[in-house]
Amino acid sequence: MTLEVESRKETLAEDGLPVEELVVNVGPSHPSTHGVCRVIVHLDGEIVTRAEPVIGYLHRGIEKMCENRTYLQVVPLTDRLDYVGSMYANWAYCRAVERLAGIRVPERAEYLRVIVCEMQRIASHMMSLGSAAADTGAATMFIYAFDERETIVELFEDLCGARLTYNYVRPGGVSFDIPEGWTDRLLEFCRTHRVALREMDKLWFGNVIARGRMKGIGVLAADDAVAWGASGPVARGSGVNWDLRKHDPYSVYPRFDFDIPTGSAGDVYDRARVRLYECYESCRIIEQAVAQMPGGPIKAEGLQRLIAPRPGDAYDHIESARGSLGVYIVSEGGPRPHRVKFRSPAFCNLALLPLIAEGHMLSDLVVCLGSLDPVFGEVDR
Amino acid sequence: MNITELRDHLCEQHPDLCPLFSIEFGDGVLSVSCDKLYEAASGLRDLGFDRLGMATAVDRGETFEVVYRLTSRSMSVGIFLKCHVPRDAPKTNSLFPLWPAALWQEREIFDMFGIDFEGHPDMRRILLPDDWVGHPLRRDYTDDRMIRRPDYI
Amino acid sequence: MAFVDRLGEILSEGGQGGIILTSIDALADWSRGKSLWAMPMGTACCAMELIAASFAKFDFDRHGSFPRPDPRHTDVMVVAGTITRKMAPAVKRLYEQMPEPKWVIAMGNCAVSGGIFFYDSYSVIRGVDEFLPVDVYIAGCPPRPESLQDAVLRLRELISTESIAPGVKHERTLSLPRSGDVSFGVRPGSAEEGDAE
Amino acid sequence: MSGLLGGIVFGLVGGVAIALSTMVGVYGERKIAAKIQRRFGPQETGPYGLLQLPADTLKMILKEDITPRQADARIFKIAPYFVFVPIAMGLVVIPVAAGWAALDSSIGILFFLAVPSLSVLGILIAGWSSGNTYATIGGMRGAAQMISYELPRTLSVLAVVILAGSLRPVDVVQAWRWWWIPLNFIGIVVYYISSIAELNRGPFDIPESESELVAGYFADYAGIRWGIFMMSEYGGMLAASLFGAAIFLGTLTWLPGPFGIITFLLGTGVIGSSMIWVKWTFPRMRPDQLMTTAWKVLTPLALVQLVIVGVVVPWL
Repeated sequence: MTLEVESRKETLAEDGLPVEELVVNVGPSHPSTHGVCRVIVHLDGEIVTRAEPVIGYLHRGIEKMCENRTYLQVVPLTDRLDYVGSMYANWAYCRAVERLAGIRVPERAEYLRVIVCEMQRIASHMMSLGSAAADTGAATMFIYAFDERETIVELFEDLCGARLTYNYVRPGGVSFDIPEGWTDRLLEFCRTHRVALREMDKLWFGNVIARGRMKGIGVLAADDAVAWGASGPVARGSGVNWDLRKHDPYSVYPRFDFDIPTGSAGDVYDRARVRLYECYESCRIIEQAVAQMPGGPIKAEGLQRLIAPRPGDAYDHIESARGSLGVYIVSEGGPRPHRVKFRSPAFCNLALLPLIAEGHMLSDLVVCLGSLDPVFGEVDR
Repeated sequence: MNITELRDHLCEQHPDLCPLFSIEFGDGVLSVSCDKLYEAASGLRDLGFDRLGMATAVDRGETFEVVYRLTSRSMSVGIFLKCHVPRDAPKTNSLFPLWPAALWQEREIFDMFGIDFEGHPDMRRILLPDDWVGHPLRRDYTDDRMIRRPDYI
Repeated sequence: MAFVDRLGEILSEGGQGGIILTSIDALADWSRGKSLWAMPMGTACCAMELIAASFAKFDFDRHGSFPRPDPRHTDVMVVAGTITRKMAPAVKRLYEQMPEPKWVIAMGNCAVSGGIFFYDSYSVIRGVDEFLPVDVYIAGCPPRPESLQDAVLRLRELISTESIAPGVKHERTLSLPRSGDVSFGVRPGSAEEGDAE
Repeated sequence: MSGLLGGIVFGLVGGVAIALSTMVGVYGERKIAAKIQRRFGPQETGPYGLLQLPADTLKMILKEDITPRQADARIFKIAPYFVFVPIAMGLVVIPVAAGWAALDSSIGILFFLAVPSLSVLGILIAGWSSGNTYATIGGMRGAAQMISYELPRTLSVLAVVILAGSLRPVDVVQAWRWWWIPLNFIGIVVYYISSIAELNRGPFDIPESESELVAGYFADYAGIRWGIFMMSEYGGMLAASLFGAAIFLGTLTWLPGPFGIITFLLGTGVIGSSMIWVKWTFPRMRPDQLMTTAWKVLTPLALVQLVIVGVVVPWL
């Protein structure tokens, strides 16, 4: 396989001189593609006339691998899907398995799942905001945001022993109960995190250059967002009020009081704002969940190691940091799934890149790509 | 709206689709034949299913089952749309004209299963390199470079 | 570079330049070892730990090693993450774009051996050493940033054996673990049992 | 003959000064950036990491010197010097003590403004000869940016020239009065901003923007040739800070006689560090925003400053 780009288009300018289109190959290893994405950019001067994402550089065939593993052995694979938010894929997969096998999850486990997923949302949004800032050259903002993420990662490490690939949510419950003093540290984090968020708000959204770089760039209309299957902050930034936690409630989310921040302009700025406000909301949910958390077991009683559900297919989805993450499992009765499909939000959101980047400058292309917040483990699977 | 209300609503609006509707694991499933897929899909879109959440396929031996998951924002309900295409001539209509979201998802199905979608504007491989041979998610896919995991259980 | 190579050749051919050569080598190896700029070839999960390694908490800059996205300015390629068949030509090309002398750190199980994707995957390359000369391997899925720091220190030891003269290797004690080492996990008394297993 | 000898001596001294200032600059940049980012920065090599930069420099000299196949080899190889030499030449006219400059020219200020900006040629040919799309775009951006910011920078210096009534930097230093700072405040700000832009440093580093063009016009340079680009950047920073401290702030006259050099070096350090501070605080601008800032904000402001000075001068 070669890395050649398709032939350049030659046109004639008004004065009859031949003008050649400039084709720039961004990626697959580029500092601001957030992984291994390749974008073939056709430029007219600095203006992007066409941007075509080429994905699949991290396609590992996880869906094929799932077919040869038992239901429990698939869980570690789901960690590697969305490596910025491993908990989501864990949970979505486990929900689908539980639906298929009819497993009832104890309430405490549900609360723990909500807490870790909201923590993961903060961690993921910090990564997204930070790397979007780094795309415009603000490395310091990235480091400040990453510091917040680092605190959450430490908390996760104390909870389940891993910094990144947690394998925490299992079919029927979660793997570990919370250690002593953990909730206090979590609540302390929520308090300091709000301060840090305000600081970042001032440093990043209050900066005149940053506003100039984000406002009016990569505008996505609400209709387009719905039709193209966008979800998560990308859709909510355009004013599409669609959040599975609220509109298709799952787990114990109906018991919490929280808001869904939405944007109006649908530009990069609004998408980033939505992410920032979601961090505040996540803090609220965490505090409520910690206060309400009941005692009891963290794993379903009498669960067998080898889950072999009856034939059928089940789909379940949760709201991940990037949008609605769905898992579709087909069982033919054996101990291994017949087919597992991960509906990844980043994959659908990334398809919007040609739509929102066209007509902007090359500098804006990386900002647009960053605002879609793709994680290529999830896009390519 | 729950799933039974959806069934009643569907039967009211599209009586021809009513007998194809069933409920599995709490989800509504509409199984149609593949030449009717496009009409059924446009009917569902008119009913208020404005989002194409997921498109995928399942290898069922003799046939491939093409599965679409549609979601309605106004009704807060999801539905499966399924059809079977024969393995020897995998071909069906693209839903790209109805939901642009199908653009990449159907490309992925083509890449992984080799199902051809008529009316799709850009039917190329998406995840694998263009010169890849075979469609990996078919159950009979073989590859010399693939090492099968030993069966411990 | 050319001048340095010629100098190395002259010094080693004459046979007289032992002391001069070793002094120059010591200086060259010191500068190369202390200023290992990394080409962050982060593809998957390990990339997150690679980022964390150079950020506030772990701060790679302390060791004089910081990431540059441009292969031409870097000394060591850190392959962090799964490399697929589609990605491999790009990685190879980036490696070729780096100027000599250059080193490769394979970070994480995927880069070492394919890791969790060893079985059943049709597109993953089982270890970057299939197409790159790897100097240091780090195990872990993903390894902690401290492991990466350790790898940089190990790489520094490896560099300290190198010479600008062709074919010359300095004998320096490497602190790499050997079998029988306590730190290797096998107690001296129980070596045979360990082997039998 | 003595002129030639003097030239060689000045050349050597200047070269060493730039090399040293580059090391101090890069060390300072890494340390200050680290402090801003809650890190430590170089720490391990030598005490406080002071030997980090010698190690980096030696490593860069020992690196392979790559000329890409698609590059225009001859031009590619000399392009770094085209950037470096004009910037080094600009240093000679800067007064380093009250009443003394290495080259005491009667058109010194004109020389300082005109000669270093010739490095735009080096940037352009470096970008073009690399035969790389990123480098070409970077070179084009660099050329457009440097030529645009030439204007507000020159106009801002002109205000001082009118006040001093001379183009000779030594005369300007001697004529300097403390109330020039408040009077010339807009000019100082314009000079500061346009100097940063002239040096292609953040937040105006669009020719080498790391997240878009990977490294811009020097994307294909390896080893010490890239080091020369770095040296030009820090040499330019040194020149701009020295010039600003001498001409705009008049730090050479803050203390009597030869002691003025202390305040002068301090002032230079403050200006240089603040450039680093700005770079690590602000995000990068977009090319069109950059042009807007040059032509629609800074140039009119510099003209306003000129008018203010022009009105005040007859009353002095």
